[in-house]
Amino acid sequence: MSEINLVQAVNLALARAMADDEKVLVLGQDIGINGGVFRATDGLLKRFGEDRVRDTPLAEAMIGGISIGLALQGFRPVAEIQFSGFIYPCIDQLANHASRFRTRTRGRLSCPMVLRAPCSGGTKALEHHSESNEAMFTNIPGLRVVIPSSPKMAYGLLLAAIRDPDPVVFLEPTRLYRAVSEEVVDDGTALPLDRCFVRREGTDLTLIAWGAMVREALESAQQLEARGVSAEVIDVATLKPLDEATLVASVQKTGRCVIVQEAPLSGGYGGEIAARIADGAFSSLLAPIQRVTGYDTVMPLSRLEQIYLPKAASVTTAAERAMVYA
Amino acid sequence: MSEINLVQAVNLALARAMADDEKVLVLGQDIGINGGVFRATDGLLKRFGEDRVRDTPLAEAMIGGISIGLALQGFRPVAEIQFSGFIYPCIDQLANHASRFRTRTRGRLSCPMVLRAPCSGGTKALEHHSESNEAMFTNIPGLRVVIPSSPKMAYGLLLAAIRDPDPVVFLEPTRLYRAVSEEVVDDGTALPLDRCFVRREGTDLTLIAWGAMVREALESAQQLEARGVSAEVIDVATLKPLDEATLVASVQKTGRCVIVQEAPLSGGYGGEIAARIADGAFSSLLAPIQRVTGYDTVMPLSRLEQIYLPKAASVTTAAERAMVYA
Amino acid sequence: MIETTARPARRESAHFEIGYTRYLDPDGKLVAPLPPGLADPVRAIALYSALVRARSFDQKAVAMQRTGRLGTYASSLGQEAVAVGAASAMRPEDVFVPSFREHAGQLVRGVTPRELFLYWGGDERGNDFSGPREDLPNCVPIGSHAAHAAGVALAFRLRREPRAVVAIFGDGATSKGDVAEAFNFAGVWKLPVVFVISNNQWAISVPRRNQSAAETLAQKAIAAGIPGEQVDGNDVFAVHAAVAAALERARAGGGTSVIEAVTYRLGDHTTADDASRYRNDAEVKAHWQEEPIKRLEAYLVALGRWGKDDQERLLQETKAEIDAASAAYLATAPQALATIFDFTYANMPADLQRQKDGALASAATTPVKG
Amino acid sequence: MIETTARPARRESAHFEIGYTRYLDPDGKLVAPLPPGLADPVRAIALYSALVRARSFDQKAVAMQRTGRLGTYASSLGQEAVAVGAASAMRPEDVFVPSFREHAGQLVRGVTPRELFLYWGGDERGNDFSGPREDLPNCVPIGSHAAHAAGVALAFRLRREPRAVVAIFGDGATSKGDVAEAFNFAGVWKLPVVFVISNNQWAISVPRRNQSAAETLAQKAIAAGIPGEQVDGNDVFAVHAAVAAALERARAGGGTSVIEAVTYRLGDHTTADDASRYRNDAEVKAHWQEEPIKRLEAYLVALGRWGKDDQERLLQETKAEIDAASAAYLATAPQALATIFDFTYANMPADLQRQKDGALASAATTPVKG
Ligand SMILES: Cc1ncc(C[n+]2csc(CCOP(=O)(O)OP(=O)(O)O)c2C)c(N)n1
Ligand SMILES: Cc1ncc(C[n+]2csc(CCOP(=O)(O)OP(=O)(O)O)c2C)c(N)n1
Ligand SMILES: [Mg+2]
Ligand SMILES: [Mg+2]
Repeated sequence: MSEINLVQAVNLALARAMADDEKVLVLGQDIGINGGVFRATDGLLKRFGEDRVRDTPLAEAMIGGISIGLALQGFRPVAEIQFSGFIYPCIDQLANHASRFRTRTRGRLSCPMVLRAPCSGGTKALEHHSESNEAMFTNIPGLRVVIPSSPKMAYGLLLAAIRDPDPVVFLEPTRLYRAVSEEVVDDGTALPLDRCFVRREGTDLTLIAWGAMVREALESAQQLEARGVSAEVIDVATLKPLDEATLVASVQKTGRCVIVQEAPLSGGYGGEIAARIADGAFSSLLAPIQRVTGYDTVMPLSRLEQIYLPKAASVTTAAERAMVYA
Repeated sequence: MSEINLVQAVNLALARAMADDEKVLVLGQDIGINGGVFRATDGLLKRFGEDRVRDTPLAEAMIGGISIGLALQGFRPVAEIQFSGFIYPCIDQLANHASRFRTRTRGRLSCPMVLRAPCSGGTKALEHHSESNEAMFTNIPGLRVVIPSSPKMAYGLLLAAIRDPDPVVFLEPTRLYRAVSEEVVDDGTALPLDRCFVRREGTDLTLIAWGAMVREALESAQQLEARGVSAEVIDVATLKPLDEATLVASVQKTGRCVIVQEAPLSGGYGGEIAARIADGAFSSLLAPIQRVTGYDTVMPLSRLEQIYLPKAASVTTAAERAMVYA
Repeated sequence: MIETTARPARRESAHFEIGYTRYLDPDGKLVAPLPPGLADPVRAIALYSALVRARSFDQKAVAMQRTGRLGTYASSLGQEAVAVGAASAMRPEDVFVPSFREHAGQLVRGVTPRELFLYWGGDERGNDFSGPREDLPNCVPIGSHAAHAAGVALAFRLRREPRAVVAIFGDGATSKGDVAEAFNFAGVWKLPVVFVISNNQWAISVPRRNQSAAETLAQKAIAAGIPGEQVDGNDVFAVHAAVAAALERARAGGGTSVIEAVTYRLGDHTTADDASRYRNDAEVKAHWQEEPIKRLEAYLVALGRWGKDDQERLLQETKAEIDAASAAYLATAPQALATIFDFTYANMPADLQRQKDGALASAATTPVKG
Repeated sequence: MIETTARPARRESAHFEIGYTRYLDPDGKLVAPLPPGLADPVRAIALYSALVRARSFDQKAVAMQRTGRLGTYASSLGQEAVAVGAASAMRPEDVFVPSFREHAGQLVRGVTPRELFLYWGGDERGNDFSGPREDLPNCVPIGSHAAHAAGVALAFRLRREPRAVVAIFGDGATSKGDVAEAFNFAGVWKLPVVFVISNNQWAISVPRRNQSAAETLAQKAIAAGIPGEQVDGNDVFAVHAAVAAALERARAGGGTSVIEAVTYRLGDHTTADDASRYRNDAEVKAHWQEEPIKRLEAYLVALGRWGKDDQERLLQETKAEIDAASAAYLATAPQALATIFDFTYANMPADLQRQKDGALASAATTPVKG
């Protein structure tokens, strides 16, 4: 098995899920013959045919809504929204419908569906193609919100999302699509959907991140190691529902914490995580929890994009601030 | 001047703003001859005519989008979304457009508009009519998010929102519409849009709330007073941008804090506030910040609704927990 | 100057026609021969009974709301023939996707009056239909269920099942992009779905003419390249026949249809509404002359198939059923607190379990949370 | 059985027709007499120059993207006549609301090539048009700008100004609910807006036939009760004439129009796309025979109003202008860091000011943040 990148891992998980379960379908814009604008669905049309790999007309609300109808009938649609900046017309279907059918009907009907969308910046893309809007989904009860940070995580989490009996928003950071490759064993093993993952163990400080920011956190951990600080790095992976226990346990151990989020500061999901830890690890905290985030501004166009994005160096600076806090 | 309730205060502010500035228009579903399903626009059609008080066809995305077009041309549209549960189709226009025109065009174009929507539960309303989805707007840069908690606040904040040069989401808790009346002087004085309001001073503990929860916080403060605890109550009022300074200063003084939010816990705006205070008042905190919130469940239909809603008694319980923390 | 032919620059590239169908006029006279199935008086009586049952449910529900025993309620007074006509044209294995004003159709489908009372009384168990298990519950966000109907129809298509979907929504709903998108998807994929527009002339206070400049709402179908037709929505025969034909076409792979049923909302929008603020009594009075029950009764009476006794028996039976359902609803204990949590996810997350545990613990000490 | 008349149950309730207009055929021959304004060769030469200028800009932009000096770029190769025809029919005080493939029209409106390069090069200053100050910037979320066009048109209406709006979007956009909603609002309020559908047969990899079962996209107008027409979108005369007539109607209070300009996307969707994955060369080749510039050139040549010299001069002038604009763009220093913050709100919130101060402070110590 050769090494594959994140978008190939998504492709592999989709193919595996479709091969395993004929109820799994993929649909979305340009996901058929074109294989998706990022090639996440490359080859699926040829292998599984038009019934199961369906290009849709250009209408996001409908992509969500039709997935709901399919899911109500027992299919397991995996829909692609071409970029998370175009997911907004679909929120009505997610918040008012997909997330509610189970509870509204006391379990008679349910929506096992996945809405995949590339997200985040750093690829010099056009306007609206670099959004980190994950927080918008985290206050919707009945949804799961998942963001992978590596090929392996993408493979295992996507399989889990597809097999989950409830609706999942699955956000894939575009700048990780081809950034790194690693060996991914295509054995159909899913990762748990209710777990944060300790990606690196450490004793002095906990770095918490998700999606593309996990790489910055890991890089910062290396920088910190060089300076004699042992950082634990946790990949949140599933934002909703949150695995508070893993996060709190780590900070109870380390006493210090930096949360890294690409999204704008205010109202971002880092607030929720900080609140949980500030509560759960209250008596262990040796320094204020730091948040390293995007600014409360619109993501700039490509020329200034790099200035907007949080980087490992900022994480390290924040970590050092936490280390010297007294 | 007699006492008026919150929906009358909204009506008064709208009328005042329209009388003061002919660029102010109101539009939405049933806001004309019917005066709005809650009567917030009652009498405006008769007074200001059809050009300025416009019933729209049934399409929320368009209510947002057409407001943008009007605002780009210098009007100051105040649009009503009939309930905040129907605002979702409008989020694309808010997140991708209204909030961005100013920065995208380097100030050439801008969107001075207000989107009003009744929100929150407690009125035994139908499905989707009791949503507390304010958090969804708080991670969108370029927006302001405002929630009044009393007739006076509604009057002053709505005037400010209408006069503000940028887009404002203005959420009005339905169960406050007719719950209390107070004297409101119709002198056209706006309240600041970037300020949290200390509604009651106290020394032992800070209760932070917004919208309908401010009443519960105030009631709890009374309960606490009877038990010898002096609670400060802060009405956040403008969630975005956040007046962190007022919140942090209060908790620096009191050392204890309970945040009350009707919305579901996870991903709610209380997380942001808790994170700010846990950071800014770190060394003053004598107990973990408590959050009293709705559950991470869909708002139940009316028969179980009261079980879902946070109440003063729960706030008091949480406050007492904070008081005895050691 | 270059010479040109005298041909005009413009040629016709497409043309379209919308039709309007009625069998039974407001006085109960047939204006055209009925399709075979409907000419059978037994059939007509069944439809009539369904209309009466629906209205009886409506009256009870409004009365219960007035006395505080039901939440806000949306009556279908005057437009019962739309939902009854549509639902009665369906097969059991088809799927019904209603808006929130189609109890008349839900009753035909086998949803029980008690379930409907539970739903409108604020109890989710009302959506756990014992009868049509695959039918969708009411949809309150206007027009958003059109997409679900298309999705369910796609499922039928993919499984090669001879089943079809009927979705109903109002004149107001046709202004929603959701509905246009659903028409378009269903059209291009030839999905077995019949979209019924229950045009009752009002969307709360907004009259039909302020909703769209389109001469008919049926022509919204043209945008999607699918057939659109108008029928007299107060003529249950016309609705039934049109929906039945569209369903047959859908099952045979012929694709999607739109049927605009032209009717009138005789009541307030809901029990929370006061229609006298925005429409005058004369208009309403005039439309009482066209309501669907009276005309079908006149038809049956003229046919010699319906007498005073029949009428009395029907009213009595219906009243008994609805009263019993109401009593059963009122006797139903509220759901346990735990149910707020238990159906949020199939697999209860630890985070939510903790919230549930907390709620149960505090409920053990106080009657309601708080 | 009750006697019935023999009248059929169905009668026609509405009918519609869509037309297709072309003046200039693919060989540059007039197939019908031109409207007065367009028969003037000076006018035709101006239109021709605008087409050439647009294509020249496109070529330069693609070349710059290839060499890493511009971001992802969406060429309008082959469909220049749509935006040129539409924009040239507008008055300066009208407002243009483009999608993201209408640089040809933006150039006509007075947006400078340098501004366009800035925008596509990732610099917001490119949207701060020095020329048409009220024109909207590009809209990337497909179809969502249709609402803005209606809103701007409503503003004109409310101020009783004789101005109108032209919005352009693609065939794919017509599947969005936003577009249907905008048609409907504009229709019912008779707003002075002309919606131009630039039907280039593809939405990235999705061909027109998979986008909708509608025979024409112009008929989407019927759903809103407004006139819809097709024109040959590669015949700049046809586009111009149709838009000019629609604008005149709009200004006179006659309301909204939809014009489907039938054209073809000769290039890839964007520089990030590889169209050979989903469409075959033969199709593209065939459409090269119909592209708009060649046919207008043939017309001008046949008219005796265009020679080799004219062509060479035009190409040279255009190249010089575009090259100068490109150089000016490349010589433009990036915006200051502070600009990320300064235009988020008119009144900088304290919270954001703190973030800005922090960013400026850290930038003072490190070259880029991080
Ligand atoms: C998306 C959305 N917007 C607004 C409402 C509030 N509302 C409830 S019913 C209604 C009017 C619906 O009109 P129509 O579609 O004609 O159906 P009818 O009520 O006449 O049956 C409105 C505006 C809603 N439920 N959903
Ligand atoms: C709402 C939205 N969904 C998806 C996209 C991604 N996307 C960009 S262009 C495009 C196709 C647009 O097709 P069409 O409307 O025909 O315009 P064209 O590109 O042909 O000019 C898509 C799907 C987008 N920009 N916006
Ligand atoms: Mg209606
Ligand atoms: Mg196209």
